[in-house]
Amino acid sequence: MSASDPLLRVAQFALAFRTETGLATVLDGVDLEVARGEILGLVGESGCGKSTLVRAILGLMPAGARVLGGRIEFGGQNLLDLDEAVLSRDIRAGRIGFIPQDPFQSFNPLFRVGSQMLEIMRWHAPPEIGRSRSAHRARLLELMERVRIPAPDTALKRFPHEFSGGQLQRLMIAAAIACKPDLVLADEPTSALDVTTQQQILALLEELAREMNTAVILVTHDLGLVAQYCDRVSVMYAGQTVESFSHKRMLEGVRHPYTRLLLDCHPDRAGALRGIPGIVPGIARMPPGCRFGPRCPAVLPICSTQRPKAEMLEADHSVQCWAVSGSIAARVPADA
Amino acid sequence: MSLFIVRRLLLAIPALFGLVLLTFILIHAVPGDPAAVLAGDQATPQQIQALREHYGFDRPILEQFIRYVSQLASGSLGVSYMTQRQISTEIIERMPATFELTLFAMTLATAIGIPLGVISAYFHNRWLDHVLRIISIGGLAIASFWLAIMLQFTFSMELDLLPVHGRLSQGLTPPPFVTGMIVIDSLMAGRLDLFRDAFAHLILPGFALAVAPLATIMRFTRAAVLSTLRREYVFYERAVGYPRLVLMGKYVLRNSLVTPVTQIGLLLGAILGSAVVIEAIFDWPGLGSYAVLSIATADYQATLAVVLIVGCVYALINILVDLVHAAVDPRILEQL
Amino acid sequence: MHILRLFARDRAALIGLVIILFAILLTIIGPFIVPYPDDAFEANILSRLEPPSWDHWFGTDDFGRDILTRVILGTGNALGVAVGVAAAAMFVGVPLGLLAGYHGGRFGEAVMRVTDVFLAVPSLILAIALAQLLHAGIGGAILALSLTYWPHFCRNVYSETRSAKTATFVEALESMGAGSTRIVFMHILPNIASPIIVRVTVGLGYIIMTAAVLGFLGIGVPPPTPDWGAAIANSRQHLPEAWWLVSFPGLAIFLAVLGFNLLGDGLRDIIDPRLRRAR
Amino acid sequence: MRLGQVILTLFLAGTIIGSPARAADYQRNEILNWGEGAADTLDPHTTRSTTDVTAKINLYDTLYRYDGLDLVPSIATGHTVSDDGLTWTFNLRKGVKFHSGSELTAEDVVYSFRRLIGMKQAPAAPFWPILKSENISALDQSTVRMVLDRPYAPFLAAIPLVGIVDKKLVESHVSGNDWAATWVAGNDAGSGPYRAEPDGFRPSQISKLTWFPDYFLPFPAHPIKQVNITTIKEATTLALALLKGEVDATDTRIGAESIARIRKGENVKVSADESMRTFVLTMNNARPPFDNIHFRKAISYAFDYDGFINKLREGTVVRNPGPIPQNLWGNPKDLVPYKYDLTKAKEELELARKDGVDFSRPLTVYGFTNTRDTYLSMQLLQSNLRPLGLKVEIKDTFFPNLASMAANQSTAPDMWFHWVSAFFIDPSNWIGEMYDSQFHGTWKGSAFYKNEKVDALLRQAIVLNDKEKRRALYEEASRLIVADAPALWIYNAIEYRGLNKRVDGYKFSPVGSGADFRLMSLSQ
Repeated sequence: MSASDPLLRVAQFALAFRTETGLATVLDGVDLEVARGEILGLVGESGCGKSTLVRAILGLMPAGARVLGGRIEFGGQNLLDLDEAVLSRDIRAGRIGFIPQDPFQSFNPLFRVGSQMLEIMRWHAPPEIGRSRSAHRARLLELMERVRIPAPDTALKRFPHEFSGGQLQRLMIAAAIACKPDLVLADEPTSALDVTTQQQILALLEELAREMNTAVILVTHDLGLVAQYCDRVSVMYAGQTVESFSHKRMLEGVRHPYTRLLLDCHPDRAGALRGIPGIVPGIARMPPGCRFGPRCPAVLPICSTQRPKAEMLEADHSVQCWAVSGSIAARVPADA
Repeated sequence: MSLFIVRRLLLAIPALFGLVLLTFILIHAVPGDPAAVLAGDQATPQQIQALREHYGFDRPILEQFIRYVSQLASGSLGVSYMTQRQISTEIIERMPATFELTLFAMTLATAIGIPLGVISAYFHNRWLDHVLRIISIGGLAIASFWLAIMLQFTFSMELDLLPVHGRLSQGLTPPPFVTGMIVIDSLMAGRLDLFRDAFAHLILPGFALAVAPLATIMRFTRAAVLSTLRREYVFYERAVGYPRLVLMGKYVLRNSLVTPVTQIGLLLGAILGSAVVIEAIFDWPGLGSYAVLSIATADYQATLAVVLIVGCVYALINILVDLVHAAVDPRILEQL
Repeated sequence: MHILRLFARDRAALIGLVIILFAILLTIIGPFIVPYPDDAFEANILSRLEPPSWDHWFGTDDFGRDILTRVILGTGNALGVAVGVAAAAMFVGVPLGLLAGYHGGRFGEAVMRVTDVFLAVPSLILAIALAQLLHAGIGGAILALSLTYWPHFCRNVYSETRSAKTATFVEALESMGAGSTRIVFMHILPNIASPIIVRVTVGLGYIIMTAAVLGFLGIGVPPPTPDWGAAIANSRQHLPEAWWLVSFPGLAIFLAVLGFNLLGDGLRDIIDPRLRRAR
Repeated sequence: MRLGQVILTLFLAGTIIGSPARAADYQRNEILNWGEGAADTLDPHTTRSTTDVTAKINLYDTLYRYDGLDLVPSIATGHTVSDDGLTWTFNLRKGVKFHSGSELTAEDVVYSFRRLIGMKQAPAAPFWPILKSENISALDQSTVRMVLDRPYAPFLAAIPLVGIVDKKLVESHVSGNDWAATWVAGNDAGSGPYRAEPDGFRPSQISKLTWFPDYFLPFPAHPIKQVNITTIKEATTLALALLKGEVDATDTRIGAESIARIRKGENVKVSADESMRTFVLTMNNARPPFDNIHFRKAISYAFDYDGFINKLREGTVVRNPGPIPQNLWGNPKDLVPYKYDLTKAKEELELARKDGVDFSRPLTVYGFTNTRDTYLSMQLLQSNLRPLGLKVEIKDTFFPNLASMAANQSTAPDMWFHWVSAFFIDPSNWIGEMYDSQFHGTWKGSAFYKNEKVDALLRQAIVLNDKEKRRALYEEASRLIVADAPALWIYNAIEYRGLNKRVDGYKFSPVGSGADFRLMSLSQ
């Protein structure tokens, strides 16, 4: 694999759910790339399909979901070709780690945290860590030290309800990287935590990822957080990636009206953007043309009839917007 | 925890007292007593009256009740009018038979019902689930006494595969009394021949008794597993690649156990009632047939004793259910 | 309408409903359509124990009576007992549960302890004792079963009332000074009607089953009134030979209980959305 | 797991009991498996059921015993009775040993009779009204005297009811004035041909007996050395157990269907012996409309006796014409039973109507819960009375209730079906206790029949010791009673017992149903 090959490449991925009235498209032509060791922010309001995408990468689509097209390439392999058993055995935890949204709900309340984490390692620990339980334990203790869990030895024997949310999410980070995956999917890892804890957790995640050269997809609706920790950002709206750009373009270079609006306002905890009027359309009532059109401050007549195409503005910047493409198009003849 | 048990035991006493009072009143609500039977076919009215006075049947009901309760308080269940023996002796002789039968039936119901419930939930809305649901709803509608007769008819009378009645074949001496349950005692005595024989006797009545609880356990397990499967932590466990069998058989199962365990507790109470009929059909010398016998012979003290014992067992089962809940769920354990 | 549509899609519940409607129909028109209407009472000892034939589809019993006739006539009896018991149990259990749940406190505690006592009695043993004390007769069986069944209603209504009581509309009514009786019966009761309906439906199947057990033990409805449980009990004497005696009454019990269970399940799924997706 | 320990401890705490000593193992042809059902109690002084009697006659001895219908000396060698019929002196056999090893003496006999009367239970019934404890005495080691309050003809016939217990052994278990009832109920204090195995007895479940080789009467060449008595309640199951060889004998109430099944089986046989167990529909003569003789006769003619006996009971019982079993003396040989005759029934009903009897109300008939014969007969009666325009309601309850109800004139049923069994063989057991008006207030007297002439005849018969004179009196009373139709006498039972062909020496007795194991042996 050459260096230019991304670790994960999602191309024109489309997914539909079966509903009472037929198939409803939830992801529609999603494009995404993550390079090794890169931290990618995946941003958008609630209901934009970020979590669905993360689940799709893990192969955990809900019952009734159907892939309409596209590819999810990971390490040169199309994950969509793999069946559940293979995904579970070879991909999850071992190569793609996962940090869930709500650590309170995601630890099994009836089992000691240690045994739950050891269970992951038992099935997915890479050979260099070793096969034995004691090796796994040693690795866990080391990681718990790293994520700053006090008295890791006794902590392993405690039950989830005996920890605070921040501690649980640290444990989740430890669990996610325990098997040295190439990629970690963090699905809004801080939305259940209070603000001060959020920062600590994300800082910790970044620190460990950089150290271990692990790529991360950080799903969030908070562009502010992305600005701090991410190398690149992809913005999703209503099941489509509308803009992708690198960190350095964040402040001045974003072009899509939605991204701009995201930058202008701060999300509240529920994830609804106070600054943008209207809501994300439901999957059953997608507007034709540009999906953001009805809420867009810069809407053009064409937006309501035709879907905009992705345009590469720079090597590290692509966008889907008639307003942007239109301005390019207007510029082209002049340049020609 | 021992404090909890003691407290629960103490709380059971008023309820048991109420139970005795209730039964006592009901039994004495109508005139009629065993004196006419005890005195025999040839007795003169004077002799019947003398016997009535001897037993105190002519005393006011309140006086009889006080006498009965003080007798209970002194630790005696009284003497059976019909056999003249200590009722406690008779109950100790018969209780193991009922325990053997009901425990076997419940073990059967649990051992089959829980896995089937899990399977049904796992294959939710697929054909296997539908088949299992039809079986379970049908199992609930079959009258156990009818099933018992049909089983007896088919397997004992027509096919001659299994014994028709009783706990042990004619001519076999039961093993030394340890628990009173022949299947267990015979194993403890190392008598495999007796074990095989006793077990063969247990199959038909046990199965007839097990069908309804089996169906109930299956339904509740299925519902519980389905609701567990929707939990975040199950998604997490899948996302970190727990193998399917480990996930279902260890984690999901344990999280789904609270509901079936509660049901098992309730069913143990109910099954003692069904045992009345099954014991009658298979000549099983247990508490159920003792209850019927005592009612048919107006042996009131014996009837009261059975009701009291069953009430105690019921109370103990309830405590046991709470303890099992605590064993399953550490959060409950903390509250004990 | 939404509920009806949901219901119509639930094939199992529909089957249950059809079975029950069929049973009700048989209860009403049964006496007019049975092949041998006199067979409820008349012994024809010359034609006893005949196997199923064109004349007697289900065969005849040990009195020479047509089993099909008696199974059909037994339907009304089974439904009658079930409805009677359910009505009596509700008559006691629902108001008690409502009041205990609404007022709570010592009174509620006391009521719950009493139901504990009743629930701790093995219901079948209590029913046997009562039925024999009250002597035979449909009234005795109904009373015995009602006495063992009302606590289930009481329990259910109690917990439903407890949760309904916290609803805002109740607080609003209280602040408006509405009388507690009025609140309980005019406002809370309609709100908890759905779980009660489910409970009754499932309960009817359970009562039919228990009544059949009483009949089997010989303490249900007195002969010659057709009774499924009693018919099975009397068939045992003739068992290895006359299989038809035991089979058909047993199937009748099975169908009736199945009908109520299916319907109850369906209703529960529709009424209780928490469980709907669990189907 | 801890939970398992808790459960185990619970069981152990409740149920630790020493294991019984193993009896010597016997050969297959020395072990009899008796399927009649285990006794409720081993106490010979509380005997009620035939299963109790089986225990009593094998574990205990009596002064006299029944050999078929004949009374023969057993522990007693003979007796004398004073001319006034009050003083009875019994001479005892010497050298009879209890199972405990001590010798049976007059003291034991006296104690046994006193215990019987003191406990006031079923077998005391014939003695309780006529014999006081203080009037029983030992004249010496081997002579016992009893002085009755008034003459009582069936006295000797009732003597086999009383088992003789080991006084010393029983007294050692007495607490208070309980007569050691609890201990004797489950243990053996007898001198009979068989001993009860310690812990081998569970009331109405199982009982295990082993032979007593020192018994004073001989055993056959190949005696039965062990008897396992088991209880199988359902007739079908019992018949099946016999056919499979699990038991060697059934009880005698297995029903026509099972008898037919056994008759077809191999290696099994059926013994049929007419018993003295009559089946009766008693009417409450004190309550209208049953106080009218024509009404009672109408019912007597309306019941299909033949259909019941030959169809429903498949000929396994015989018609009994009057109050006394037709195979016992005192029943007139020429007594004509009522027949099923609807014309006559309608005539009698017409006569009753002319007498102004109102029979519009529904009549109630009672039977025993779960008892097949009463269940069949009640439905037949209901069906039979319908053509007469009489409506019958069927009810049932268990025996204790019905016995209490029937004892009281106001609560006694209109009609009820019941049996009258033999506890000792004397006509007074049937006719005397059922139709002598001094027995009103007992369930047997529930016809509440009162005929002064009958009363006089019966009271005369009870005090006479001359059997021929008594026979004449009972025959005359029988005719009078039948003419008054206070009840429907339906059948006298034939006791059918399924037996394995290997059982030899089975001999039926109306008292105790023939389970005299000492007389039997096994051919294989």
